[in-house]
Amino acid sequence: MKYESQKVAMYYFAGALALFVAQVLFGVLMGTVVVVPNFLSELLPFNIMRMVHTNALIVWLLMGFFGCAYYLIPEEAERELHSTKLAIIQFWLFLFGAAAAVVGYLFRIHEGREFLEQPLWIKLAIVVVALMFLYNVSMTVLKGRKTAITSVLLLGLWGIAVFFLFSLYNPSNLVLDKMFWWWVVHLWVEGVWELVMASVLAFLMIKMTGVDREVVEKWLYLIIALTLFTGILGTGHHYYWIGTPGYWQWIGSIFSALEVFPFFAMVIFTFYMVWKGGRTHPNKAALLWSLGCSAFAFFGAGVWGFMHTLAPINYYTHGTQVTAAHGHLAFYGAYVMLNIAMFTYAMPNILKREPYNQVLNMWGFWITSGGVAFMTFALTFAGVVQTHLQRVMGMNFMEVQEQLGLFYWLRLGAGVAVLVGTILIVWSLAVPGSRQKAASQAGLAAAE
Amino acid sequence: MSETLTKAAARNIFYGGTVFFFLIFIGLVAHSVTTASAIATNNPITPSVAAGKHIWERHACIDCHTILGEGAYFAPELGNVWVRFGGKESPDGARDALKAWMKAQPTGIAGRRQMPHFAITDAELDQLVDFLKWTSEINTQNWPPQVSG
Amino acid sequence: MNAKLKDNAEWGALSALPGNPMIWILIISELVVFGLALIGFMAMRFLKPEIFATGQAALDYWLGGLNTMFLITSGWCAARAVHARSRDQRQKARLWLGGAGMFGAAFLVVKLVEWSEKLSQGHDIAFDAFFTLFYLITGFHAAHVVMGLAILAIVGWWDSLENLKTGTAFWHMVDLIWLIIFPVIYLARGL
Amino acid sequence: MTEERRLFRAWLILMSLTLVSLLAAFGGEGIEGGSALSLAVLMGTAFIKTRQVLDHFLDLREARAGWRAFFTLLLAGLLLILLGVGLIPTLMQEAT
Repeated sequence: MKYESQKVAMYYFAGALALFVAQVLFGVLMGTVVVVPNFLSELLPFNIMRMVHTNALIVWLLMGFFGCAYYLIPEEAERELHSTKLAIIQFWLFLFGAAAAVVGYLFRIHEGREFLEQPLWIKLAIVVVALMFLYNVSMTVLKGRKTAITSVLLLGLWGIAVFFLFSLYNPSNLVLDKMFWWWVVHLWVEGVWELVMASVLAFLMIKMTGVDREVVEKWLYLIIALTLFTGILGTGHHYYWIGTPGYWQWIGSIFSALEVFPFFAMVIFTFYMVWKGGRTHPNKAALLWSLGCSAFAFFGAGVWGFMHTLAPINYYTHGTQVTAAHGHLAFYGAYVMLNIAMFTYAMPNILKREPYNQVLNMWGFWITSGGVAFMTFALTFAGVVQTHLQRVMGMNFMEVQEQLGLFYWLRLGAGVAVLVGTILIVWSLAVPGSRQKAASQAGLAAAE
Repeated sequence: MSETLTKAAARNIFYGGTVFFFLIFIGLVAHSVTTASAIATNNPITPSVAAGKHIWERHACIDCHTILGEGAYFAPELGNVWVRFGGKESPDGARDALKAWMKAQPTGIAGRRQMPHFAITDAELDQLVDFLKWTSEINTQNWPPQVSG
Repeated sequence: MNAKLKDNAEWGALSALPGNPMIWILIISELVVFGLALIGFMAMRFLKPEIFATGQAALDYWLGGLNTMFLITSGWCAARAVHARSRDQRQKARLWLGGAGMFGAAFLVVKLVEWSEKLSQGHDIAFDAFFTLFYLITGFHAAHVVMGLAILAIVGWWDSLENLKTGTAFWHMVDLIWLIIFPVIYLARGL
Repeated sequence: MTEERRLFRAWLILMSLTLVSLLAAFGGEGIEGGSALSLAVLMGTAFIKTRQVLDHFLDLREARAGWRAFFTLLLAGLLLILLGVGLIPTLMQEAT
């Protein structure tokens, strides 16, 4: 860490980690309801838990992105942040908005479009928060050194704000509603968020592998070009069955089949850089998360996405547990792991902790990743069985669900493992390590 | 050959290509918006349908159910629930059955997923049913493959 | 020179290709995209032979052939432009580039005439499986032609040899793809 | 051969092969329009034409053998798939 103002990132990291735990906790609760249906059904119905689970995820990922940006941008722009005070005010406002939304949900105050359940005033507050943030980081970049990483990151962050505006548009025509709902959801996660992901990964590669900036930045452009060239028209895979014209089946199938390539390029990029760099960075855990991020994103977003993206296949799998499997692995691999990689890299620097709980953090990595992977397999099997029984045989939805009990129990077990792993990760980042642990970690690293 | 410019060219290709694909996307979406709006001429969105959509949202139905395959996968697909309840053959019967079903929730049966009891008036229930009927008439390219949803 | 070589080598295997490595990524990607679409076209032609026979019979061989020749000639002009520029004949290069643009524009005019004729007969994109694919593939290609014309104009203005090479490479790709589209959609009929 | 002549020759080959493909599709002496042979001629001419563009307009002839082979495989693969799928109806007819 070179600049004092990078410290504001800590607020965001801490807020994000707290919400991360809440998100996983609610996930476990939902996993329990699925196998024990009467659990909490009066007090806290499933739909309320669901919106807490998904909204907490989105908010903590965004909060993490903000933190990443506040850490990364001063270092790239080679100057202090435009306004530290504004960044702190923005944090509290954002946290207040998120907390108000969650408390409101528990009292049934919400709107009703998936992921966009926030009441209107909170949506507007989010816009204000985003504008404060964009003003702050853009000013910093404009006054400082401009690099490919900062311009791509800014493009991604501005894109997040611009496409969020479509959440304010809710026509009575359900078809139009859905079309533009995807402008938020798809153009976020398979568009501008990937710009954030690629640029943060590029930053981490420069810092941890010591490979030349020139090389990294060329890769960055290659990856994001592939991302947007496939991802924008890849939106077509959401326009198959919602009342839009049939030609989207061709567009969606062809372009989203190619969405695997940017993720593949990211795997090649990170592994090649680490192999080429040769410099052994002391922060092994951050390196592990970075590599894990590209690998899990490739499987989750790339492979699991491809499995059901072709229109003739999606015709049968659309809206089954196959989608749930893909969603969990993709979000975890691409965005959860990206944030944790950055937190793991940045937090010891900010807190000036030379030895910290690296081993514990890596345990957290393996347990959480193992849990999510197992959950993905369980849900994939559930989805395949569901597709066959419900979409081919024409069995009734609830009857089919009863057949899937075993998979849902397995998923719950995996969810508990994820919760344990999450707590380990948070603990390892929040609690200082001891010299002894540092020594044993050195031994472990040597053994690897 | 001067290769020092390749990074600038790579950047230009990225920005140019992104604008290109985004313009194509906007063009196609604009075309789709006209077809989506045309749906409303054959199958008008009456005030009741619009109100029904609002009720659907107010109770966050999508966070358990799915509609046209999008939602929470916890409860049945409702895009075609009108058809599943026989609305095509006997609209009145389907309407009554749907309303009775919603009024009877939660069932409280042990081991069965529970739908909460929503305080919805009879008039609102009619509007909700109108919305579901309207939705069932969207041309979804024959999705879902089975009436079971 | 050494720095340049090193820079070039950093693209890995792609550095061994003539011209800008990113443009080659683009060429390969576009070949894959159009390749998938054309394979889809052939597969649908097998699944719905009557619809495709009627649809293809409604297309005009000669308009397609004429357009092919326009693009080929346009590509030749573009190659000559790069050749002239490499000998520092800037004005000559711009003339050749202008010629390439003219033939490209002629291609678009023919395309528009062809589409409007089809549309006036009621054959729009939703008409049947054949016309859906016909409009998607030729439309997406035509969008590339429009983009290509813009690129030719840009590199005509900022006319370094490097820019000219990259810009015309895009143009040749558009040409290349048409050379596969044309026989598949217009000529491969009657089987 | 000068650069200009090389480019001109490429143009000439492309133009002539376009005529050949039109004739093959139309049918005529020795070749029936719409036959398996005509489809093969169409894909064959397309292959030669795309190679001309790659080699002479895009200067692929200067690249390493590996890259040239890659593009040969890519194009030949694509055109062969197109030919194969295009011929299925004829093959099925002959089988029955």
